[in-house]
Amino acid sequence: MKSDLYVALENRQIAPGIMRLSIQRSEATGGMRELPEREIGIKRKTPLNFEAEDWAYSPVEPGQFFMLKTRAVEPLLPRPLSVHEASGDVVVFLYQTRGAGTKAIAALETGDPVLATGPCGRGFPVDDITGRVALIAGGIGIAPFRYLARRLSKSPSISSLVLVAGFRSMLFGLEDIAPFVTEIRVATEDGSAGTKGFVTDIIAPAPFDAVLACGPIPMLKAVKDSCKSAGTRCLVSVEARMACGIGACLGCTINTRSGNRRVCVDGPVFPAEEVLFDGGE
Amino acid sequence: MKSDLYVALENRQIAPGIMRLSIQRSEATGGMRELPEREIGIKRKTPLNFEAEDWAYSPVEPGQFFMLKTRAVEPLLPRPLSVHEASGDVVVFLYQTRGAGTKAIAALETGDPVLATGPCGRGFPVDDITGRVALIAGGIGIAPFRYLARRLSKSPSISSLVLVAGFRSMLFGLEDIAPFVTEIRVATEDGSAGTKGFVTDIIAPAPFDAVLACGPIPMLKAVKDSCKSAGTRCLVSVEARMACGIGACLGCTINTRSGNRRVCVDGPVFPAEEVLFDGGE
Amino acid sequence: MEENKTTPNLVVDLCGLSLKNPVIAASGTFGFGEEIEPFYDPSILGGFCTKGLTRRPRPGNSGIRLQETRAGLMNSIGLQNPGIEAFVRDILPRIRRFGTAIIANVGGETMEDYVAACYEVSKSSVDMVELNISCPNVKHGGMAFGIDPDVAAKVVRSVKRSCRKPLMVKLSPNAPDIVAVARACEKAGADALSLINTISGLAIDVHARRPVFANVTAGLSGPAIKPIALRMTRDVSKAVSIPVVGMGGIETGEDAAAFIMAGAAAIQVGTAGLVRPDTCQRIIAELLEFMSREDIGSLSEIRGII
Amino acid sequence: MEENKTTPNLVVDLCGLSLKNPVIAASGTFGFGEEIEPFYDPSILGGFCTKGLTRRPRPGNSGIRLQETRAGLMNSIGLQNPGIEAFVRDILPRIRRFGTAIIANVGGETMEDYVAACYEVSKSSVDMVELNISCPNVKHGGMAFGIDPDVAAKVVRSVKRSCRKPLMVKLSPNAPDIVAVARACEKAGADALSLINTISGLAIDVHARRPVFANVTAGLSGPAIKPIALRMTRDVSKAVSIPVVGMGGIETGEDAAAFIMAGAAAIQVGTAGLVRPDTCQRIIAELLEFMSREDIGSLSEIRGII
Ligand SMILES: Cc1cc2nc3c(=O)[nH]c(=O)nc-3n(C[C@H](O)[C@H](O)[C@H](O)COP(=O)(O)OP(=O)(O)OC[C@H]3O[C@@H](n4cnc5c(N)ncnc54)[C@H](O)[C@@H]3O)c2cc1C
Ligand SMILES: Cc1cc2nc3c(=O)[nH]c(=O)nc-3n(C[C@H](O)[C@H](O)[C@H](O)COP(=O)(O)OP(=O)(O)OC[C@H]3O[C@@H](n4cnc5c(N)ncnc54)[C@H](O)[C@@H]3O)c2cc1C
Ligand SMILES: Cc1cc2nc3c(=O)[nH]c(=O)nc-3n(C[C@H](O)[C@H](O)[C@H](O)COP(=O)(O)O)c2cc1C
Ligand SMILES: Cc1cc2nc3c(=O)[nH]c(=O)nc-3n(C[C@H](O)[C@H](O)[C@H](O)COP(=O)(O)O)c2cc1C
Ligand code: FES
Ligand code: FES
Repeated sequence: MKSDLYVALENRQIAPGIMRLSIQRSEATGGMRELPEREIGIKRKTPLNFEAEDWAYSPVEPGQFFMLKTRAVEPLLPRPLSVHEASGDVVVFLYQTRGAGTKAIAALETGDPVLATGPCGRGFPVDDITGRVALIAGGIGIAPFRYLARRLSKSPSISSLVLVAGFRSMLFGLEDIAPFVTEIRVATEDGSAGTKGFVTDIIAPAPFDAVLACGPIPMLKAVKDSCKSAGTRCLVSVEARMACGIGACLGCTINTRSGNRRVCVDGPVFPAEEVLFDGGE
Repeated sequence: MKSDLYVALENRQIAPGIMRLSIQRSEATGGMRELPEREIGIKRKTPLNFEAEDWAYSPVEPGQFFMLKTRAVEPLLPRPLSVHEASGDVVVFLYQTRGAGTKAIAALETGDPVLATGPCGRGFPVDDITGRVALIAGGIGIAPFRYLARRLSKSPSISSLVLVAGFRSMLFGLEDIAPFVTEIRVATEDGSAGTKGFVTDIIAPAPFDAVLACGPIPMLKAVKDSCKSAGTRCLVSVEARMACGIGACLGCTINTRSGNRRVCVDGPVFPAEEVLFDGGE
Repeated sequence: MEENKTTPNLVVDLCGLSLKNPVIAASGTFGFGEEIEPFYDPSILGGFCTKGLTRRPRPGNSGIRLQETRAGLMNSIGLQNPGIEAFVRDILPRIRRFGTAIIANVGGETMEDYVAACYEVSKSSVDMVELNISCPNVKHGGMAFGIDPDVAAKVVRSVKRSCRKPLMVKLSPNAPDIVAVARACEKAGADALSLINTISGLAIDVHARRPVFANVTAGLSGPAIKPIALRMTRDVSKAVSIPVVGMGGIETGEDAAAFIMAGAAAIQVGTAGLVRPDTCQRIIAELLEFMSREDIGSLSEIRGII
Repeated sequence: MEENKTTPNLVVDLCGLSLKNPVIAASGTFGFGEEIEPFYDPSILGGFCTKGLTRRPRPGNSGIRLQETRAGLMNSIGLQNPGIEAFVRDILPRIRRFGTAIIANVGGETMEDYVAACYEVSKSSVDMVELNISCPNVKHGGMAFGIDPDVAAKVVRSVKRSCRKPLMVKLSPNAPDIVAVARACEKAGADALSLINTISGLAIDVHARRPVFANVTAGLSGPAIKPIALRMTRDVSKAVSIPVVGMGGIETGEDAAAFIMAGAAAIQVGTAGLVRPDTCQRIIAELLEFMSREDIGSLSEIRGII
């Protein structure tokens, strides 16, 4: 985990309100500490070839995240974004523009500097996941699943990998994951694509050895419950408001069976049965 | 005076720390009230032909200014910049990057929206200036003199127009004014160009019917004093910290013979003998 | 969605004075209202407060008067104004035509000043008097009256005796106990309260190694103080039964809604109006839009719910 | 220009404790110091304050704990901590190696809590105790002790009797009269004072129509409050003769210099360190650079000059 200056390579809208940002940590910026006032002279687009290698600077676990801060003075705090891809000296994020922080990130242009701290937290324990695996994504919760699916697809102990993705209406991010999974199932709330309904309508956990989920709390809760009934192992990636992202402020705690845990260092990925949604059970 | 959305046409460094910004008020933006989140779709560069006409929207007096605010949330307040040129639907500013506000302005790129309120204040009374005229500029105080010189050069009642410009070291802005004046005299503090010393070393007010000055307070004070001794009419453009720029907050007052005056509406141009530098005399 | 919603009702009754809407331009940031005319018709406002008026003309403070801070503005204007007499004689007749409530903000240095000034201005056609016992930028008087509940009560009681218009008392966030001052003012006869005035702060020019302001301290306003202002607005609203006008850092229609939810009858907009002249106009539009979107028919549905 | 300037001297004596420099990481924003190790060597710091410790472990507050505001951060952590015993047994041995002053920040709900907790932690190898009588996020206790000068004096006197390390008392900006509390703490035996803790504020979620925080109010910190913190630091420094440690919104070396000019012996950095992990490191470098540029040989040349 480091805090360093990166350069925005590409920041592109891929669906309404959904953007993909690639940032590069290079020799030219690795040593810099301050956000320069105007752009850094790096405009080359590194060809994004993710098949080849892992991130060059330290091992990255799928589900880990970076804290990103742009030159904008407001908002004050950096924002956590999950690693969508990481390869060579490039990290890619898939994000939804919601409030002030993600809007500032959405305004990044090629060559703009970005301060990034990471990789933060604990991700999915790739080496420890085996057999028939289902990935369940709700909305922008699909962000970490591209890198997760790529890493899992290389694991000899995985026998099948199903992506189950739910959206309000518009689909996104699926084509990036398709090469690495054996099956994709889709649900939309308005029925405009796939099955009309929620992800939980199109997957039963019983046939799987592990279910890995990322999405809004009500979805995680439903997935947890159905995995419990089915006796299927379930890991969830949880969101919380963060200030520091490194475990120093205790702003991001959630209630778990073993007491308060910091999402930013003890998570964001937790065994589902550990997490006490709604503060208790 | 209006508050409207403009588009940055060009924002270029013309000397170290000195920038020139042109903004355009066009049909496409004239009706908009809000700063959009991303750039407006106007990238055309209007050819800047200032010989032809005046500003299209209302008469602009040389020495008047606009309050400029970019999309940046910080700093909170807009910044006053004098009209360097105004013609057609374009206004041009010449400015020095000092603190947070001018840095935010310096970061504007072609197509970026700018909120501008103006033209504000009272400028130089062009129709009321006659005979042999000297323009005295200290540093970035040269900004309003391009438009002033162009306007004065058209006046039949002006017999000669001398520009006297002082700089710390680097010269700037002179070539834009040259076509409109009969003579240019330069002083630099380090002697790197023109006479080594201050503007007051290279001009004696006596031969002039009017002296128009813009620059730092100590210079204005010296010019005022020498004009007084010589009995030459003297007008000065004064700077003050501003919040509103429209006369509502009383933040920009200076002490004058007729009591407190607001620089933003009663000035920035005042008869020199009116202004009580140092609060009293 | 249902489309035949009626336009939300923004009308506010402020102790007998009916305002078109709850958006009032704050004292000291709106001149005497004339400066806004190039930008919008002032008649759209719920009302506006004049620059602080005193019995005699005041030149205000010398030296630097403004300093920007992160998300805030510090000011040390020092109640520069032409005095009540000139206001009533020269200015009021010109601004009466605006067709919006005119609230005369009154400052003072002594008890007698306050009483005389309020009496004088209340005889004119102003709609309301806002008693500023909270200006941190005047040496003798001003804020001193707003710090101690007993002193505040005394000045309010004295003023109230001869004031011919509804009296709104503007409270200081620098009071040790703003709620106690609020209660004392209510008991002493205040018709309404407004808060907060600026918070006392310090700015240092580290290069010059001296305070930025000649008075050393100055008053902090703007978005930076909004959470504090909102907390105090709620505390005071819960403690009194007269209307409370909230302010401090309001920039948007949703900010205005938050103050109303915290108990404010109406709100004032200061610093944000300096940033952009058309701010109050925008806030009114945003508040309407917020209410329509959230299906709120009138302000009383959300007032004081927090 | 002269080139053979010596490096400015940043060493600070804080009631007998010698700090390498005046930059201390503030309580609650620096964990127990271990979180910073990936970013820089904590030994560069003047010192750091631990997360607020209490006699018994506390889970802290439930619900939302953070809310950003303009240039500020509101928090309602509620003194989540493992308790003094676990701190001394499990954590302190690990962090002792950092080679910088460790200041144990201690909270409590009752007088007995404070006394026992301070005694307990002061027997360990910590360098100093910071008595937090100013936490606005705990229902019973905490801030209540920092509001009234007499109550503050009583807790300080009691704690002081058995506390074996220098005692720094952390003051609340929510006290009606922070100077009176400061004087009372000095008289009661405090070795140093630190200020300010967070300012009580309110945030409302207007869409949900409820307060953001379960406790309704929460503590505001960050650049937004800097002018207020600076004013209070000066007021308190002028009123007492024990060292004062200033904080509130410090982001840069020049901010640190401003607090020192306002009278602070040393400064603490909270929120800005959350924004970027390397903030304290940068502030030390900037302070050195500022002093070199302005030809200031040691902090005593500028301390309290405002
Ligand atoms: C570990 C982690 C990984 C994340 N990965 C991604 C990702 O890959 N892609 C992506 O689009 N988003 C991701 N998020 C969420 C992203 O950080 C939030 O969108 C962001 O914090 C909200 O910031 P904002 O500036 O857009 O909105 P704000 O203006 O801060 O807030 C907008 C709204 O979002 C709510 N909110 C604020 N912070 C959070 C939060 N942390 N979680 C949930 N709601 C919040 C607020 O209540 C508010 O109503 C992640 C969050 C976490 C904790
Ligand atoms: C009527 C008017 C016309 C102006 N025209 C021009 C112009 O054409 N070109 C140009 O480059 N500048 C012009 N200025 C000055 C310009 O507005 C200042 O550079 C600017 O206000 C400082 O803002 P900043 O954001 O760069 O610095 P800030 O961060 O605000 O401050 C940097 C430093 O400048 C000082 N300062 C702040 N405001 C002012 C001010 N209004 N005047 C003087 N010092 C100030 C502060 O004390 C601070 O030390 C004009 C000012 C006025 C009042
Ligand atoms: C430049 C300026 C001048 C002010 N003058 C006065 C005044 O004369 N009388 C008064 O009661 N309040 C005065 N105020 C305080 C405001 O009316 C308001 O209470 C305060 O600024 C908080 O609101 P805001 O954050 O929206 O600005 C002044 C504020 C500013 C910024
Ligand atoms: C998340 C957070 C947690 C805090 N926890 C504590 C605490 O446990 N004890 C304490 O004395 N102060 C605590 N504080 C207050 C800070 O130490 C500091 O007094 C305050 O934030 C002002 O400084 P700043 O503006 O630099 O953050 C906390 C502040 C924050 C932001
Ligand atoms: S965000 Fe600070 S501890 Fe997790
Ligand atoms: S800047 Fe507000 S009155 Fe001049």
